[in-house]
Amino acid sequence: MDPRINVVEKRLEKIGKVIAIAGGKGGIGKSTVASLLALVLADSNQKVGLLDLDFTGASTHTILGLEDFHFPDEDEGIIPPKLHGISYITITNFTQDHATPLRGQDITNAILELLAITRWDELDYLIIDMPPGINDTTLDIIRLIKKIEFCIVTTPSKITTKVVKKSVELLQELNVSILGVIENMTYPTIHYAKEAFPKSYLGTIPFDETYENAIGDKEKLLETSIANTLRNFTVICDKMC
Amino acid sequence: MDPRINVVEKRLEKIGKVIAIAGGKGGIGKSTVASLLALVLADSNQKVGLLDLDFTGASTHTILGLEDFHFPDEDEGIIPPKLHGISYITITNFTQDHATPLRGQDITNAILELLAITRWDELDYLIIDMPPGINDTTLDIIRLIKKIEFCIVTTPSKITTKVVKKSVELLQELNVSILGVIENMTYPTIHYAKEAFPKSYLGTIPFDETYENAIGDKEKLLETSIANTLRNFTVICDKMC
Amino acid sequence: MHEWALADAVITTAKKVAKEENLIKVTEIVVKIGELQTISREIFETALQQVLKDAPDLFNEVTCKLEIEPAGFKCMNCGHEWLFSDVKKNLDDDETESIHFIPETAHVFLKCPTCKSPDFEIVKGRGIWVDSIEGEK
Amino acid sequence: MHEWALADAVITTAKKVAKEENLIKVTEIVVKIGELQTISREIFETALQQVLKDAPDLFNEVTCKLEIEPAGFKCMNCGHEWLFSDVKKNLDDDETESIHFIPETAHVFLKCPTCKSPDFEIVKGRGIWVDSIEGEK
Ligand SMILES: Nc1ncnc2c1ncn2[C@@H]1O[C@H](COP(=O)(O)OP(=O)(O)O)[C@@H](O)[C@H]1O
Ligand SMILES: Nc1ncnc2c1ncn2[C@@H]1O[C@H](COP(=O)(O)OP(=O)(O)O)[C@@H](O)[C@H]1O
Ligand SMILES: [Mg+2]
Ligand SMILES: [Mg+2]
Ligand SMILES: [Mg+2]
Ligand SMILES: [Mg+2]
Ligand code: NI
Ligand code: NI
Ligand SMILES: [Zn+2]
Ligand SMILES: [Zn+2]
Repeated sequence: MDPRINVVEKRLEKIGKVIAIAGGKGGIGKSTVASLLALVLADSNQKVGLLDLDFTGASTHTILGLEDFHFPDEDEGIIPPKLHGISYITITNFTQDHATPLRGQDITNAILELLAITRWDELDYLIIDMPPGINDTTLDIIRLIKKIEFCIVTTPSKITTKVVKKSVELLQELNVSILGVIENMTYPTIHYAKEAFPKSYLGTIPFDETYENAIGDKEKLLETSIANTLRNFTVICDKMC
Repeated sequence: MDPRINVVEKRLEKIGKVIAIAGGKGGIGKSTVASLLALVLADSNQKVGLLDLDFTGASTHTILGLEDFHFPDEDEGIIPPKLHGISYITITNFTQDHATPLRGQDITNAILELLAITRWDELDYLIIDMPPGINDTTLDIIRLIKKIEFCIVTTPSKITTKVVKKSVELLQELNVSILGVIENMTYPTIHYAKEAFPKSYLGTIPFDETYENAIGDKEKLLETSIANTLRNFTVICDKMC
Repeated sequence: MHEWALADAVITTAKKVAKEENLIKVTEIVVKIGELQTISREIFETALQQVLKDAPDLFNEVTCKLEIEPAGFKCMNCGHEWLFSDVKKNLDDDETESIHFIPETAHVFLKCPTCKSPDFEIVKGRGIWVDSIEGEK
Repeated sequence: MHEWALADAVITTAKKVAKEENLIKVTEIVVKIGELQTISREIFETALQQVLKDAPDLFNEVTCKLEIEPAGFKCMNCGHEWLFSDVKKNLDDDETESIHFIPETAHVFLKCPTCKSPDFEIVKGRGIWVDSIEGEK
């Protein structure tokens, strides 16, 4: 018997909302939304955790500007290190940001291990940055975290819309709670999400040319129009504002 | 014993070059480059195959405008249906483009099955569209197709550059042949690839605003600057021109 | 008929084993046919005979034993176990044909009868499997 | 010491089993400690005793048996099999510590000794595993 499965719910019991930032497609801004949402929440004095589950494509440490990788402190488990006020777990603290080639079964095991040993303690929000695809990570999160809610990201592209629509349909079939769909990197002229996801459409995040230069810098990130738009998505962050 | 493994090399023996379009990161243009490279090669009278191995994020059928999903013909295996002159295998022909939630082990099995039963026959190039990440698909392709060569796509973004760099380092450690690195969706001002990948940098593909409207339309796709740039990458397509 | 390609894989495997183990004669090949892939015993028998026509002499006296293995699933989400035979009547012809080509498409067309999850394991009876190869040295 | 969290998982699992099987007393828990995670028997024993202090009465007379399971790997690329004990001397302290927290980071720090691939299976001895739970009804 794998003892870890039985302790996952207990480790998350003091957390208000557990939100997976997903979409099924890569490069749509999941890590951007996850990181900036966590920053914006912390900046609004919410207790927020960030769990980066994109092990091979880990990006939140780059966005948030984590440069020194070190092991978390231990006390009846591991205590998430704080970064910009966020309780933050990324596999890069264990791999020193080396390439991490894992098969599905390894990913399942690593997720279970992290969920079993991490002591998040009390949080208003735990934000989970998801990898692209509908894969072991997606299936495990649905199976292991019964209170999970999905926030879906999409972009104004025919390719993205088709892929994201399929993921959303699957989540709906599985009765997984969907907080809403955000259309990211919109230009003034092209939009698809409002029509493709009429029931769950939340709004748009503009393409922000200043973002590239803000990456790694907390203050600049909080000034991007991405962060400012996220502050207004009260459907996701219902305790905010 | 799994009999399929022993027949993979035999099924690919009449193929000149087998090229995986990869990068480790999502949304960088892998499917775009794979589809347009296949189109450009077919348009230059090369015998070309396209194998879409991004099962949950399949996109090449959208780009190439495949609308009717039907089973391939059978003759001592399956015969890849032709689309715009390309011998084309996509899982959407089997799933009717439904959501395809597969764990790593299922992906391995589906890849093995496709490689064991598909009769590509004689080809100059087989282009493989890879999913994001360093995962079961990547590891299986390296393990099963000894003559595989990787063409790496990246974008002018700090996040992408870090992730892609890690994949490239892993491939190099594994002595997998890398044809080169293409920087896609470049703007006139930002570039990282030339510096990040000094030895294997091939060139840039500009961000093309006409692409979104060309998706699904062969003639328009062939007129994009993406297609025109790919025509000039003779390192990849050494028999072309 | 795409079964030929799988039969070819079986004989190619037997050739490899014969070489590795220095067999001068292959006498018996036992093949499991997973129920999920709905490959008929007759069709696969025919395919094997076709492939064997072009096989080297060491296969002249081989007997191929085919055994159908029932397919079974276990849900990763709720732990429920069930058999393919209980649910296959719910599949239409196209869905069965998809699974015939690529058994993993079962995750697209089948769900756990208890919790409706597509996240199940194919515990047994997936597809073609070589159980044993016997011969003389 | 993060072992407490894993010990807590073991006792939580025993509680669950006791409830499901209507045990009034848990008498024995056998835990396998996978060598790969380099958890010391003494530390895990201490962690279990700490967790048991707050456990309900049905654990009053429980004995916890800890068995170290050697870790072994099999290469997916070339088929080579090897033991962790043969290669662990090549790891530095930080690498061992990473694997201590998340055994899958072995794929970052270890390679197949034959073909240098990181694509290997952890066949046995990964981490903490509950082998059996015994009690009285
Ligand atoms: N609103 C935005 N404005 C400008 N660039 C963005 C925006 N959102 C994402 N990006 C860029 O798009 C790329 C993909 O974003 P990322 O958050 O890594 O997506 P994912 O996690 O879905 O792969 C990155 O290069 C990032 O810098
Ligand atoms: N050169 C380009 N010009 C304009 N848009 C592009 C270009 N390359 C890719 N895109 C767009 O970027 C997104 C990601 O491309 P895609 O080929 O699906 O990437 P991947 O296969 O790596 O996920 C799509 O919306 C696509 O339309
Ligand atoms: Mg990401
Ligand atoms: Mg793609
Ligand atoms: Mg049908
Ligand atoms: Mg070190
Ligand atoms: Ni058939
Ligand atoms: Ni420890
Ligand atoms: Zn179920
Ligand atoms: Zn090896």
